[in-house]
Amino acid sequence: MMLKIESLNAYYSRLQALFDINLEMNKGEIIGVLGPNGAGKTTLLKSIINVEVSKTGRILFKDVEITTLPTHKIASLGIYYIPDYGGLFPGLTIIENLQLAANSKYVSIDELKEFYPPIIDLLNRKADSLSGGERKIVSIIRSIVVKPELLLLDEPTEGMAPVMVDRTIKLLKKLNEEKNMSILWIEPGAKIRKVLEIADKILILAAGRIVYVGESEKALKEIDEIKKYLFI
Amino acid sequence: MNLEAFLTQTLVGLYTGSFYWLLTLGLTLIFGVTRIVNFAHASFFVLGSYLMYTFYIYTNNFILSLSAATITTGLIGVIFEITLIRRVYKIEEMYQLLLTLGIALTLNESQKLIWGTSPKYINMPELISSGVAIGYTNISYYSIAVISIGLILFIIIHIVINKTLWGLKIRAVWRDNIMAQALKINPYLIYTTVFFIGIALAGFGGALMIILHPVGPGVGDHLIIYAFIIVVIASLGNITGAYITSLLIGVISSLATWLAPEIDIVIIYLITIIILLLRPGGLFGER
Amino acid sequence: MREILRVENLSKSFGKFKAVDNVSFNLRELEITVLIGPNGAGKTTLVNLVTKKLKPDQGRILFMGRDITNLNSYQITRLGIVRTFQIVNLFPTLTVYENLKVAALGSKTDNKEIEMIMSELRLDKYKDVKVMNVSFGVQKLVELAMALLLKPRLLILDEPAAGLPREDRKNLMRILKEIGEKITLLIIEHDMEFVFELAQRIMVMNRGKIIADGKPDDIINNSIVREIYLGES
Amino acid sequence: MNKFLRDINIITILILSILLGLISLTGDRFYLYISSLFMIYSLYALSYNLLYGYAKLLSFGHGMFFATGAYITGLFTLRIFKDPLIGLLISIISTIPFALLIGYITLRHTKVYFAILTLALSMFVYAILIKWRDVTGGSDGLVGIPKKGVIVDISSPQLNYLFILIFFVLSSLTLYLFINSSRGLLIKALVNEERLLFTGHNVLVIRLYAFMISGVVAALSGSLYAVFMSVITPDIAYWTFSAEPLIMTLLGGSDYYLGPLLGAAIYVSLTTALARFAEYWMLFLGIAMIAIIISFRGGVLGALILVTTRLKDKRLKTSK
Repeated sequence: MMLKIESLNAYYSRLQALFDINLEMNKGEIIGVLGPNGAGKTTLLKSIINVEVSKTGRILFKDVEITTLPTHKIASLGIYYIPDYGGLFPGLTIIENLQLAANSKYVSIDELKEFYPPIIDLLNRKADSLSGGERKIVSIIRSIVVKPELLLLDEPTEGMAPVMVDRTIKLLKKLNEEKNMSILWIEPGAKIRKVLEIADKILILAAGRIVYVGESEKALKEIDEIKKYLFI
Repeated sequence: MNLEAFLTQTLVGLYTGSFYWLLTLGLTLIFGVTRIVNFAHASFFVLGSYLMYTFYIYTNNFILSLSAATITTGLIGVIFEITLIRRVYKIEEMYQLLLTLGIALTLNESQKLIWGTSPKYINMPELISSGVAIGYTNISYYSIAVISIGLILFIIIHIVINKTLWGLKIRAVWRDNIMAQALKINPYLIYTTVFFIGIALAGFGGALMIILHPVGPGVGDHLIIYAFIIVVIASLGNITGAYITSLLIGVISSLATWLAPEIDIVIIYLITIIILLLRPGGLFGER
Repeated sequence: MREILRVENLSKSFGKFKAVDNVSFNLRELEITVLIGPNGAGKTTLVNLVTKKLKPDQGRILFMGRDITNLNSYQITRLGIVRTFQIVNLFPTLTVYENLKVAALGSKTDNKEIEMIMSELRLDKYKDVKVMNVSFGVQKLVELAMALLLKPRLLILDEPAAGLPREDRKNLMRILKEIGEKITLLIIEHDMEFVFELAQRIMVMNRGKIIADGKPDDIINNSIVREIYLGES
Repeated sequence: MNKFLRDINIITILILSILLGLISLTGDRFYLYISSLFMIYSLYALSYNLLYGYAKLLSFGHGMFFATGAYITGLFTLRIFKDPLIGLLISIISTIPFALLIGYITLRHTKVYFAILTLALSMFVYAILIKWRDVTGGSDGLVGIPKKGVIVDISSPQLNYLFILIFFVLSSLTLYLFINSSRGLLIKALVNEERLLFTGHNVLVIRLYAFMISGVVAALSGSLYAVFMSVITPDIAYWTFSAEPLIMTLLGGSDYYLGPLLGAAIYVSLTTALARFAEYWMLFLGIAMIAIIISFRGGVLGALILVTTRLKDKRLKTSK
């Protein structure tokens, strides 16, 4: 069991954003979480890494309870969170961003090159000089250096050109297979078909509740019904 | 107007400025990383002076007392960080400022109780007598040393911040605390070390200063104002700015005392106000 | 229908990222326009530019023929462009009544109207309760009441239904329809049900540009929109 | 609840004034002295809390208004026209443009920058008071500020006391009514400046307004102080003196109108009670401040109210 969430309720200040969420994720799985805005997708990730939200319930990572651990401890256990803005440090160069991830001044680029050749030209550029899409991809590439077992992605393909989207999705599959990272992956409802290309399982959030869970094949058959949940 | 006097005053200004720098460097580092404006910083500076005084009385060894004073001050700073300041990182900055003000009052007053109200100084003629003569006046090697130390520190800090991994972590926390944690960096460790360094530097400055200037009650109250003026003009959190502005204010004030003694401090405040009217973000403001 | 707002070549970038990219459009009086689009498409930024929460890099904004590009938020509000916010944005330490009073003072409205609106929106029983102590739904209503007390000619609502349970959404929709007969509405919304129920005109934004603009039926059949929204191509 | 509180505030002020009035009858110099100080500091602290508690502006330079108030009264009565009352009115009037100027300079900045800028400006005033000897008397300050004037004569301690009492009652009530007026409401609304902007209000003007009122009341307390002491020194412009109303406010509780009053009461009574330990005094304040910020930001009054409500709840529960 990679990740286990038991009856999670999460709150932003006075507003409850998640209601009684239960989730089980096996090693090596890719789970897509879809839903309209304000459904609580991001809140789900933030509750896992324990930032900005107050919550009740239990969260276990590899059978270790991490519900109330400080974020950096959770990260050290092997969870890497990528926020919707990519999470590269502005003002720092890409290589510096990678050094931070490696916790060392020396980072071997060869492997990164293999996953994403263009990285070479970006190394010495400041993170904030990259386009939104580039930033997100580089942040995903950074995970190769971080070496997590579980990857938490917040809308990684949002605002990307279609070509980039496909590239990113291939990249995620590659990370999953070759770096055996399990991936909990958030996208807006519109991306459902893209998500289904590689996800083992999808899960629909609406108004803070899980309204649908299903294996991808099953989901593909029921896609029209699912779209109702997504208000589209 | 005569050149010699001008040069002398400028040099005097430079070493006064270097003391300001030792004060504002820590203030800047701490603000940059923790977002806390440490009202008590000058009190730690003065604490450094007093400790130097006491250690010197017992050991009679300059270097030993200097290092002891520096480290002790830093450690006391850490104690305050862990026990008190750590509790207010996440709340309104108003309260952070108020807490450090409370700490400042506490420190200043306990210093009065421990070391009394009469000014204390260390008399080391051998250190300050020898020097280079500029015309009639004599600039001691000691004050020149102070200036050089300031410069060296400036360079070292830059290397540490921009070239080392640890400096990289500091910048990371500085920029995006949450992402830093997502990359396994423990921010509290960074905070505490930065507090130690920042406050140790203040203590170091204080310890150096007591050789040249007697230290007594009120010195802290006065210094914190200068420190604040400098960091605000330099734009809070900007290290290079803090260094340049410290020297600038040092020189300006010493020239002012020479040319217009009757209105010297008035000039400093006037300049501050004008600068902040023209450049609300300070001279070296990024955004 | 008379034109009430005209936006010409409005742009805003954050660093390299073009949040709003040379956008032009106009709003017609008493037409309910809904602005949709995926996250980060620039909808809220666009509203922030029009209401001067952000300063545009370039472009012109005209309100009822008058150039308001260089006015402050409070001046724009006084002219009659009123907005609500995505996350509830009120005076937490003040009572519901006091919150409304502040709005009333902003538009020189007298206290009678405060009472009226409070009873219309069934806020009376919370009159003297501090806003931070009332439910999220009520807070949303207070937002709306304040907006109305500001005597808007153009009312901009940023995700009014976000976070509201179904039944409240229905209630809100009813209220908005009534308002729409007296006041021009521009609404940012994601809940498609909500959108198609309410909209007389839909503008679709993506990557900082308006990529479609028209009657709801045209929009639903627009291929680009289907791709962006339904992931079909 | 709100109404009730409002009443209780006014009632408290009135009762307090009567008690203070009674004290004057005793004619006991000591009591007259400390209660005069209490009233002066109360006004000083009340004016401060208008900024801190209501307008959410943390100023470290409030002493500059207290000082200008005192010095203008002093200079005017010594140099131009020998009368405390006129001197007082003059200082109030001339503080208005001064406060507006300072406000204009500082209020574009917020939070820490505002705090530091007010600090610098008050030190600027201090520097002038020190340096401009032939006018301000430098560090010796002004001596022999007259109580006996052409129009009013308050040279007797009792009269001087009543003089202060009258201004205390009037201004503490007026300030309270002001805070509960619609202008006051806008000042309270500064808790959320962005929203205020989007309800068609010019935030800067509202801040300026609060700043001016607060400055004027501080000046009033300052000039009362000048007349009462008849000696003033530049210390009242030094930033540490600006910290005192802040401490009083925190002590009493900044969330309540009467908080600063309570704070001033505690402050004055402690300073006199602990006069023997004068040297420990600021130390005690420092520690108190730390304790308040760390443990209870509501101050003493906040604590009292919390306790009473707790008790009420208990009673309700038991009655059920």
